[in-house]
Amino acid sequence: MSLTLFYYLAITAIYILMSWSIYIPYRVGQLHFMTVANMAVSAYFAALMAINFAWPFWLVLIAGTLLGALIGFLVSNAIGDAPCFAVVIVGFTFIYLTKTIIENVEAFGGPLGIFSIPKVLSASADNRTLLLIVAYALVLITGFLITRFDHSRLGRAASAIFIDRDLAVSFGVDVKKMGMFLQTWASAVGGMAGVMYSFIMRSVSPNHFTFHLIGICMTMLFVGGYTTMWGALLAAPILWGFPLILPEALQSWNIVIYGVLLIVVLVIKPEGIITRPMVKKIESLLSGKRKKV
Amino acid sequence: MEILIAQIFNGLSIGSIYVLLVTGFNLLLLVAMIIHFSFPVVVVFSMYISWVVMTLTGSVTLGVVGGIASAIIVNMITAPMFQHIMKDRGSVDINATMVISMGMGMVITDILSHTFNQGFPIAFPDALTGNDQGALISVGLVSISRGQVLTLVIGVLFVAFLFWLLYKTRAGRAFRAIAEDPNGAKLVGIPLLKTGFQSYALTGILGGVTAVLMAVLLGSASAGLGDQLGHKVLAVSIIAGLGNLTGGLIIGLLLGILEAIIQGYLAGSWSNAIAFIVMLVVILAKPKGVFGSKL
Amino acid sequence: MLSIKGVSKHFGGLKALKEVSFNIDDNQIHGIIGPNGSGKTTLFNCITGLLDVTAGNIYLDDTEITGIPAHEISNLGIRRTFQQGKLVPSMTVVENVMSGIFDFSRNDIGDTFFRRPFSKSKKESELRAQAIEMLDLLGLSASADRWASDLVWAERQFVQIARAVVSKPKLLLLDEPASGMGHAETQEVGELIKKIKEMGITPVVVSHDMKMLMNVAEMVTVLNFGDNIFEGTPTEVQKDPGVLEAYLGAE
Amino acid sequence: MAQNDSILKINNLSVAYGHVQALNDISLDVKRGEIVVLVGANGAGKTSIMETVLGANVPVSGDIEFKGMHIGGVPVDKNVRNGMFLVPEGRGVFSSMTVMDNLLLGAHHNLKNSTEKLELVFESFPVLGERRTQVAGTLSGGERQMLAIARALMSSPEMIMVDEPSIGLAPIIVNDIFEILVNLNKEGYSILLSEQNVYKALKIAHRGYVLETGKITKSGTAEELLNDEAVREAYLGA
Repeated sequence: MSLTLFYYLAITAIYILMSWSIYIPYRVGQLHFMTVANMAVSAYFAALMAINFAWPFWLVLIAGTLLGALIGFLVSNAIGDAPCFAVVIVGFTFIYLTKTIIENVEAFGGPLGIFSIPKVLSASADNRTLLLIVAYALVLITGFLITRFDHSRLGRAASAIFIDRDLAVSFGVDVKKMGMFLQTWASAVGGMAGVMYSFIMRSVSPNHFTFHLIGICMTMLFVGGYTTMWGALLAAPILWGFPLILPEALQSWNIVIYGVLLIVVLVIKPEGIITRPMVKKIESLLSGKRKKV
Repeated sequence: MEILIAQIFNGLSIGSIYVLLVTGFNLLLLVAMIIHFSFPVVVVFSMYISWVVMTLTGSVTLGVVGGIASAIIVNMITAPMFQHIMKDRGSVDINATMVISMGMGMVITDILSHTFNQGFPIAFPDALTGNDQGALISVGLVSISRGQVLTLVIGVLFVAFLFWLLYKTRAGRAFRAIAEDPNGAKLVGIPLLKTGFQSYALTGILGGVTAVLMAVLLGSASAGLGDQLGHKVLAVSIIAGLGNLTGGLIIGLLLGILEAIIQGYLAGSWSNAIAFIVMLVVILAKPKGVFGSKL
Repeated sequence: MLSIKGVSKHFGGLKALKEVSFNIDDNQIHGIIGPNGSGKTTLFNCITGLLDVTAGNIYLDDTEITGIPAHEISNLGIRRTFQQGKLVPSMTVVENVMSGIFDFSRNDIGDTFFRRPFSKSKKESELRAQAIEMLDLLGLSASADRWASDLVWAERQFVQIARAVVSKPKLLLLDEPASGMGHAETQEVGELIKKIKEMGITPVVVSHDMKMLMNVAEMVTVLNFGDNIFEGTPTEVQKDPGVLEAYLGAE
Repeated sequence: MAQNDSILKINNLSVAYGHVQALNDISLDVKRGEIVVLVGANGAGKTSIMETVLGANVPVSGDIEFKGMHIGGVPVDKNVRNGMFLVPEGRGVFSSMTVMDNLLLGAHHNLKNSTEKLELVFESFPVLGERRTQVAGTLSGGERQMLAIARALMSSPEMIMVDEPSIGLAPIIVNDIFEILVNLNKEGYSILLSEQNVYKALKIAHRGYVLETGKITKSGTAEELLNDEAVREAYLGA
């Protein structure tokens, strides 16, 4: 496998996870950019543990995910039922805070970051294959859990909160608990993505976790369609991939292209490319075929 | 002690920039009902245009005019986009305007970081900033530059002008009526669309003036400046209470002073983070803002 | 069933409810009427916990429900509908009705997240069956798989009622169930309210459609300016001079 | 002009909000110098008629003539300029703005002579003159209703539409408000009034229309309606 292909596939998986981590709390209408901070924290945590204490990959992965969940849970106690703007600002605060700490504290490598994170397997090719398998297994698991959520009573309750909180409350839904659950889950996914990122890139630096990352993930989510999980899944590989095949001169303009795309989609088709009726139709087509057989 | 006095003065001048930006943000929020998160990015864009005009023509006056004009033009061009998603006001999620505005910010910031000056930070000529003339007042460690005084004076005058416009004129009355009750304003015969466009033009002028003042005060600009200011403006307006003009004024100045004091005593980029932590605490303690939301 | 004792609600200086007291009896259709702005919807919001009362107490059977969180009140068996016909437009009709049942317990986490792949949740199937049954009862089963955003106004109101009834509450608060409906549809709503009562649920109806309300209600409370000025059977209400004064300004 | 004595004429008007039919084939007219009252329960369509005439709603079908001009689909600000004004239900004054600001908003389209108009208004409503610098939110219900009516006068209208002026007001104050309306009518303003306080309204009106779920079920002179059972029925359903 060529290095380019490996990076393309691996980073696509990271973007899918990160877009989903924004999708999950957006089910109740909250833009929880906190997950980018979780990603940074867990990425640095993974790098330090793997280098200084020689923790094995699996342990780091589990601990990094739990670390994300823990931070997310603590914060969600305060903003579980906060309005969207307040959640956005809390996210920004944590990103600034994380960035400032990793830039200024000597132990975290300062502006240059941390290098030479160990491979999981000694042979380069094996290492790459393993990381890809793990990354896509995580995508699969997360996607599976999200589908289960979306097709359950919890998912319906979340949709009701998105439309109107008073409405959801009238069915007996605890809005704060639901927000806390989703934020914690999203932060765990962010942490998971951070650990994977560390091991895939084998280096971490403050410039990796910028506001660009928010912009890219948001574009993937809103262009793909925020009403289902499939939007981000489809948009991530395409949006991340197409700048790579553009002529060299245009490649560096990808953020401009993302921004324009985001605006155009929101103005023309606010619910994004993939909508729930579309998914339903495909599902019924598939199950129809199964019945015939 | 002298450091403290010097930094308070520094803080007041940077604070008056925050106040101008927050006032523009709040005006758009109140009258046009949009969360124009990237308003400060437009302002930084105008700084760049002003710089381009200055370097091309060598004239400071033309640069100032160009900067102000560009802010008005950008605001007026992007207005229809926001008006489109606000067509049936109320039924549209106000978050959508925030996301669109973020998209706009992404585009402008990236264009700035690619095209002008090959993406390097720009520096404004001394003829504008007056840095070559040295400090205006200098007592011991306290030294106050021409730019600082200019920013503070014009900032205060401009905010005073805005308040006069809002509270004493026909257009301002219409703005306030729409802010309080769009439907009621419609019923007394205030044209919503037209007044909305007026508010875009007004915030455009406000943005242009702010851009020039920032050029004078900071003397330089970089592509990332807009994002940073954007986050701060959103934070200040949330803490003051969304749409609360007087609250924005007070919190904006306080934030400027707080940051300046931290900068006086702590090295590195800590001032940003500490300012945000203070804001975080306030948000968690008072989710509706210190002075109450006007939304 | 429900007793309201001296409930007041003030918004700043505005007194929306002034020491309102009355009882709602078991298995009886209770109507609440009053001129515009007399505090009917405010009263509903106070009962369901969306608003905190300024003074007074509300009891469901013998438990006091003033001050407990709104979602817990709902779980105690008080459900409501909204005047504006709030549905989730991105869900189908049957999903909207299913969302009315939300008794999520710890055991359900396994059932929701950690079932075998491709297996169907037993509880979900049960919920769907209940929802379909409810739609059948209302004659809406043909629309079960339509998107809620495609429904016309009257259908929205019916689906809303189905969503509230499907959880078998003790008390059902209907806020203007016939608003914006034509004559025939309004009559259907009236019939439906009677059917709901037969299911053992106590309906409380706020409506400005007097014909329908007087037809179905067995007991009527009249509110005016936040006071309850009269209570009685529909015939008594129509003859009461105080009520006539409030409504018609008769001298 | 054939109907030069009609200031407002509505023919076969229908209005819908989304899927909801709010008005169905409404025809009515208001003659110059008349008080016409619309009577009907909440939700019968009184407010819809007024907002449609004003231009805040777009009719599905039908025709509205104001002073002989067709005004279906004309925006509110043009209609206000042409000489009509609505005193909205629940008064609709801006409670965070001063009495003075509220009055000037009535004259938003034409601030010429506004000082003279203000003087006239303060003469007829001395209470408002005393409180001109107060914020409207601090006024009592009756004073707010006066402010809303005074604001209408500031726009120099020929026809004033008053939507449910008695809501939430004590009976004595309702009498005051009705007296004000009668006096305005004597000064030459045509008034289209909607009221739930039927009998009081019919006593000051010249003619009336009874509305039930978006349709006119009865019309006639005020006296005819005062003695008609249909009015009672429209309200109490019996």
